[in-house]
Amino acid sequence: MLLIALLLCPLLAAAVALPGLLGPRLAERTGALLSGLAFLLSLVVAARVAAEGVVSIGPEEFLRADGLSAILLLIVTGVAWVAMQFGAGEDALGRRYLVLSHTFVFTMLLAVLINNLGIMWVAIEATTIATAFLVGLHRTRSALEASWKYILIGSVGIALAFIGTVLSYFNFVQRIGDLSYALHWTVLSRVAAGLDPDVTRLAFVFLLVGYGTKAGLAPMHTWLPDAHSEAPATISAMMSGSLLAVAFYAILRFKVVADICIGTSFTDHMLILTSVTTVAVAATLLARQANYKRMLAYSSVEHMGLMCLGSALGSLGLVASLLHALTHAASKSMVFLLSGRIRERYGTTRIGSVRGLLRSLPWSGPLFAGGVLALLGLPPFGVFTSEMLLLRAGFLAGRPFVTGTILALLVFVFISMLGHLNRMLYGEPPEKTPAGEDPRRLWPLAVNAAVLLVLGVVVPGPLMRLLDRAAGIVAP
Amino acid sequence: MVPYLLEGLQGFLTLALSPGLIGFVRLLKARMQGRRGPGILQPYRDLAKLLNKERVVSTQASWIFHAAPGILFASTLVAGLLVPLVAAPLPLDRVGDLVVVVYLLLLGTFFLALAGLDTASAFGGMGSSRAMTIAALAEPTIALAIFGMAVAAGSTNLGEIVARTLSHPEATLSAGHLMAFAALFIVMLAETGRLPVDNPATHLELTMIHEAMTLEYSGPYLALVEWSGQMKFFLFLALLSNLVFPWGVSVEMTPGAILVGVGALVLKLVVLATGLAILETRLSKLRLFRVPELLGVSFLLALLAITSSFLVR
Amino acid sequence: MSAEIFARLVTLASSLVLLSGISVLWRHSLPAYIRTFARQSFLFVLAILLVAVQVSDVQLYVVAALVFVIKAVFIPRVLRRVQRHVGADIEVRPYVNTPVSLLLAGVLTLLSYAVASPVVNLGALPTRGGIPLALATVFVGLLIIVSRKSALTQIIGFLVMENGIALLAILATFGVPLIVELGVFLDVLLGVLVMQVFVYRIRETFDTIDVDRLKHLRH
Amino acid sequence: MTSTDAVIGCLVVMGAGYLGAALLAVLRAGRRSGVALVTCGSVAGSAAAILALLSDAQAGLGFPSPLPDLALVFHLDALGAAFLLLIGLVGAPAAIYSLEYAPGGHSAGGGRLAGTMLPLFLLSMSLVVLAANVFTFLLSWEGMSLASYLLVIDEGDSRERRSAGRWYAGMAHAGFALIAAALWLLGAKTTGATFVEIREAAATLPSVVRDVVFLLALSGFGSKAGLVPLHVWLPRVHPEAPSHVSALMSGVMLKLGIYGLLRVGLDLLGGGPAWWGGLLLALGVMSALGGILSALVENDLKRLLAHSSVENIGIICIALGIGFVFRACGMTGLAILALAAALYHAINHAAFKGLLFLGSGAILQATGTRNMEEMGGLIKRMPRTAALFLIGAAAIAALPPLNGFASEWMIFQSLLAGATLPYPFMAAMMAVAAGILALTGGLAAACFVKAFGIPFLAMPRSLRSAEAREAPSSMQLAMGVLATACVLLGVLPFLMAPLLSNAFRDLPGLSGVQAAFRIGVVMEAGPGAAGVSPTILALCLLVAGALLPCALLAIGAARTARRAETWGCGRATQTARMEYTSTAFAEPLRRVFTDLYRPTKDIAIDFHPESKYFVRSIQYKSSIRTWLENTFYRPLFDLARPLAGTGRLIQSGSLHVYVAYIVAALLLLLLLARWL
Repeated sequence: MLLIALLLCPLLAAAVALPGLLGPRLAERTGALLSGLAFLLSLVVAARVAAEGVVSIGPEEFLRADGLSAILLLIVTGVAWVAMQFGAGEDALGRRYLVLSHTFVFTMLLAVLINNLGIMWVAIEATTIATAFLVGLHRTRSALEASWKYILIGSVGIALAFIGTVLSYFNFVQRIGDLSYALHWTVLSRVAAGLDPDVTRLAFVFLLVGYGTKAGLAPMHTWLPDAHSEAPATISAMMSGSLLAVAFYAILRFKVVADICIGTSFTDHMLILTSVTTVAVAATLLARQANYKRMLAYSSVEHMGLMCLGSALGSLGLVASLLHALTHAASKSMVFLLSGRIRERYGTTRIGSVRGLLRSLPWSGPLFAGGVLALLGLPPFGVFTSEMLLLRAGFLAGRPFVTGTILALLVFVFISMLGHLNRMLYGEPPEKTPAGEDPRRLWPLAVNAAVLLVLGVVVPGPLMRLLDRAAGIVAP
Repeated sequence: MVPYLLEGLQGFLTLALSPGLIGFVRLLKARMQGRRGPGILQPYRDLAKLLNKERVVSTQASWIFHAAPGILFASTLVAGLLVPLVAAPLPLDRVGDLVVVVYLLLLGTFFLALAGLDTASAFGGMGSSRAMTIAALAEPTIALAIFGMAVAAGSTNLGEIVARTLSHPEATLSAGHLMAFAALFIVMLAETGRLPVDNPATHLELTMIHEAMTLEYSGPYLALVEWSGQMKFFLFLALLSNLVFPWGVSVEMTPGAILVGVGALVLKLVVLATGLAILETRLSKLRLFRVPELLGVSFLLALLAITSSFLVR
Repeated sequence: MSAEIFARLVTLASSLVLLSGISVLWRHSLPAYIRTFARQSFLFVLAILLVAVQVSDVQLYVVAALVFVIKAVFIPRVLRRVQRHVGADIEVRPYVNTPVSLLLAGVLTLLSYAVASPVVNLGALPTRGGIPLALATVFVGLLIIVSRKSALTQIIGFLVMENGIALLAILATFGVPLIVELGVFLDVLLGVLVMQVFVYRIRETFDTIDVDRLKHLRH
Repeated sequence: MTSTDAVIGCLVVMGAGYLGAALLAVLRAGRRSGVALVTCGSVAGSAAAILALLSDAQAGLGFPSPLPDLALVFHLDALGAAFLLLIGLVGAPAAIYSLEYAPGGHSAGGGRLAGTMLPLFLLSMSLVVLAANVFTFLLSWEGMSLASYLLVIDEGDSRERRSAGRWYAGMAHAGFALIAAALWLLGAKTTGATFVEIREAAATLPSVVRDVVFLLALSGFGSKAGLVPLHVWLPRVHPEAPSHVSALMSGVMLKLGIYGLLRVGLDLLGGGPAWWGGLLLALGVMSALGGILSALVENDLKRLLAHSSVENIGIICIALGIGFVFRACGMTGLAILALAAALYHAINHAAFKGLLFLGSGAILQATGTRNMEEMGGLIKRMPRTAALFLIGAAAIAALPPLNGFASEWMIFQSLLAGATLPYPFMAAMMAVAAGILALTGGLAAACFVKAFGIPFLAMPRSLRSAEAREAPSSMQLAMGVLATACVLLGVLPFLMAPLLSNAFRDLPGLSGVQAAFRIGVVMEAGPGAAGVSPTILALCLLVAGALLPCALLAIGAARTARRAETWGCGRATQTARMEYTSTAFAEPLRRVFTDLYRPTKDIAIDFHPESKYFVRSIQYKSSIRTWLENTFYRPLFDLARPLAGTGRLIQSGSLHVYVAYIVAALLLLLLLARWL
């Protein structure tokens, strides 16, 4: 019952925002309220999953929340609530923005909760369609170009993922016969040992390339910087924070099946190859970057590469990668929301023409700086803990060279991003930019800051149990 | 003999003999250059005259100018108490070793250089800069020389070095030993401002190094500075003679042995002084930027001394 | 109908679907592309009916009807309206000229045989002969997107690829569960509608639908 | 209450002091109470250190965490206590100093960020020394870098400061990455990656891994300590920080690099082959010579001090290197002598370098400039600062009664003991190292005659230095504390005896070994070896110095003095332009070492239009960019730039290329799938 209520919240919020039912301001506020409720519900679900392991409903566990999906639930609903709350006061982006953003949240929740892999694919494809209009909302030339590239690459990529799903289903039907709930993940993982290794390997490749496109892994990442820098701040916060993680969740689901069937070495090598290319590409592109939103997008690509590496390093690596998903979602969504505020104040996304950020925005400036420092993996913030855990897992899993190269690339990223940040923070703000701001509008970001600081020092007990359950699923 | 009486003798000898030694060297050089030259006691007369003259102090000078002569004189005197002039294991042997003696002399040069800078005159600055350059370049040779002797004697204490050379007289004939002596001799020329490095007798502003720093001093200050310079010269020669050829340095503390020690010291100093005087009349002053080459040669000599002592060990 | 005839008919239908896909590479005019796509969808419907008759599964008939209505009738009309409004009928010079495209299509087909070999020799499926052809159609669809410059042609390429995938689903598993099939159709339909809206917008802002001009967002 | 509880109590007080001060600064509450809290924090830290050293208390503190790898575990052992004492020694004066330090007119004690970051910087440094597992060590290490980075950046915005900030952040993070790689590699085989487990597992590691770990740790900690090839950031960053922070960075943070080397090299790896020590010795010699040569020709006072820090770190590494070699050859008694000499010089350097940086801060506040060419005659305007700066300068030039001489003497004795090494080549190298060490000592004396003489003596060279005012009392108090430390550490070395002899008792293989030295009134380097007694030496100097004026009076020397113009070959008046400048002072040495400096020289002569023989103006510009930067860093940057360019090709903007990437990736992975 809990899961259905959870799914209904965004649907209701989207319905309420349809024209004619409520005034725009009221619709916006109820939407924010409902996403807050969704966040609370997901907290309850996470607590129950930490205690009982699985929460499910419907025949053959149609809607199912286990350790892995509980964490993704927290990320999706948390980021959605902060974004909606932060965006509530924004310039009225119109009804279409409200309807589509809540549908976007619904599709992500569905993708995470559904047990049927086919419908999970449909949900993820639906996210592409929902966000296509949101990326192009600003009606500028570059926004249109970004949305066209986004929809086309997204659809092509996702189609390849469907081939993977079909091949898995074919594999199941051929080897085990046509059961009624064949495409359910629980059923598939139960009989995975009996699947045909070659077809599984083939299916995993298609799935990795397909869902990798949505997760922003190189070389399928090319749409990400355009889409994230042109979309409105709240949408790019949600896309960077949760959509990439949801796509990665899909890959993890199939990795479980593939590992049972053909052992972990194949999937690990694939994931390591992709992750090293991803971090390398992000590092070179971050070096000479002139647009701060694109800089943040490339930082997302880099962090997705780190998560992908984590999942290939055994159970501790998976704990690190999920912890990284949490901390990355918190810091990236905060920074993207603030970049919206900066663009609103300076009117441009060029790093060169943003100066004296600390003086003109006395509250958002330091928060933005703190967020970017967190993304660089500096200590008091959670990203440092997850990166250290990642290094630990890397050396524990006996892959010193890969971890060494990743560490070197991270230093390269650190130097370039810090240079860009410093260029924005210091100096005199241009004359016509008004100084000062009202801190009360920034209250939702307190959640992000709290998550980052708490995870920076200690990983709380219940969260740790949840992470262990999730790791138990993927790497038993 | 009461140990501190011995140290008193050391102090007295350093104070008394040093002006005489300088007087003797000047007399010898005068005679070699066909001049009568002032008597041996001339330096004593100069010091007495200076002590009674009035001090002229520059308006720019700070307390450093007033303190530097005192510090210079005190440090050189304390160095004198440590160097084994007449007896080997001195009472103050465990207080200061060869490294302490060298660094005490460096302390004096340090404050003299500061005093040179204090009076805001171009010559003072030039003197300090050049003096410190030469002091810095001479350091490595001194260190290697000390290293060589200490490796042979097992410790840098002056008493042990003298005792070691006394007990193993054949060591002095080894190549390493002689090369160490030559290196130390060149360093002595540089440190005390003797001819090839710096002309002690000149007042030509552009060429003098030690003289330039003390240009502004007068009266008792000048006396102290001059005396310290003479004592430094005396100590270097004493070090050279007693460490390399320690015969005559009394080991047991009987008055007779002490007298023999004093006699041997005076004899060795006279021999070294004549050698120096001959050397100075034959050599002319090197250009300042050829001095590092000279010090480089001495460094090489010291290095050869050590490596030969290692490899032969 | 005996298994032997059924297998040969299914392979024939799949090869015709592939051929109509390849003919898109051969033609140059946009209306011709739309007609070819309609014909390909119709051939695909025939393939589904063949399988439906053989397996006598009611769901497949529903799927065949849906494919016919959506892919053979509705989408071509939408695309024709867009093409008339946009007014571009001759495809601008593509990156890869026709002979090279056809050669590439051939290479891709061979490649899909190599890729699909584990799938083919896994099961004793009567329809296993068509699977590599379906995969080839997917690769041809990708080739259209990569080599053609006009936005409309890229939508056609995407739809050809979609047909290939749907054909693969039908041949390999005699149709995925209905609820998933409906979801896929909904997605394809919405996807195409969204894309054609963007084509209108691109026409208004860039007054051309040549995607080669859309190169402002870089680095 | 056992000694362990006392130590833990002091540590808790230390943590509370620092955190309380940081909190007060965030709430912009009283600055005085903030500084008081930091001071008592530092004092508590030092007390804990002394207690831990004297009694063999094993104070440990662990915060349990569900994931053993991320647990925060602290443990204070003897080695950590020695460095904790060092942090307290400089921390308290720096805090007192920051009370009224406000150069360039911005608010005293820096803004809110500087106020919070100073206590956090001290806290993170103390935690580095207390950390007992890999995660805590890395957390506090990076926290230290971040806190010091923010302190440097917050000092005010200027182009050099921003480039200094970037240099610092880059090098600090690269160093951190190397250390992280080394420690995680070291802890790979253990369950919780705590130092205890690593110590046991280290012996079983294959020797290749041990060498790789040591090299990684050497480059990581070497870059933080400022060893030669990786020292380039140090002279750029330290001058930009507020002076009390530069004092902390130079005096203490560099030593944590040395602590890291000791911890990884001798403790976790338990000593290794002799070439480790040889490499460290070579790097130490290069750093010492390179550092002092750059310091000599420097005109910016704080940059001069930063270069001199590189030199002193080099000297410490020389002693460390010999310690490693002795440890490798099993001569543990002599190893403790060398390591104690290194630790003693580290503490002494913290004292006098801290004093010198605080002094340069006082000058900066009084004259508003760091350029020595614009200073002069400050001893008349700032007599007390001048006296304290002189003590620091004399100490760093290793002049006898002060602490610089004591530690340099011990290092020379360890080099001498090195002559007894079994490898003849290594023994000969000891002699060369002794020679270069002495050359560095001599050049340091020359450099600090310049560093004291030019700013303080003679006539003021600019209006501001003519009107300079004496530093506020709190700054003088801070400098006074450090100056007394310099004198006491030098004259009464037996104060350090307990610290030096049992600082290394917890290192494997060195515990319970009879140290080769005994420090009482007489410092003896090993049985039968040389002995020196700075105490009696200082006494003799004092007596001689005191007796002198009485003797002069006794023999009736003239007492009258007359003030007159400095003699200037009869010219009219004495002006500031006639006195020696710092460039002129260093010119002879610059000429001697030209092939190392390779100065760039360009002369522009503006002739009179009519004839070539009349010159209107000559412009001479010469700059020294150390050859190291051109040979090592320039190509590194040139290599990185095109690499960054390749990125731009990937994101070319064309949709077709993007889809082609996906197809290519798919085909590549399919191929791989066939063979993997």
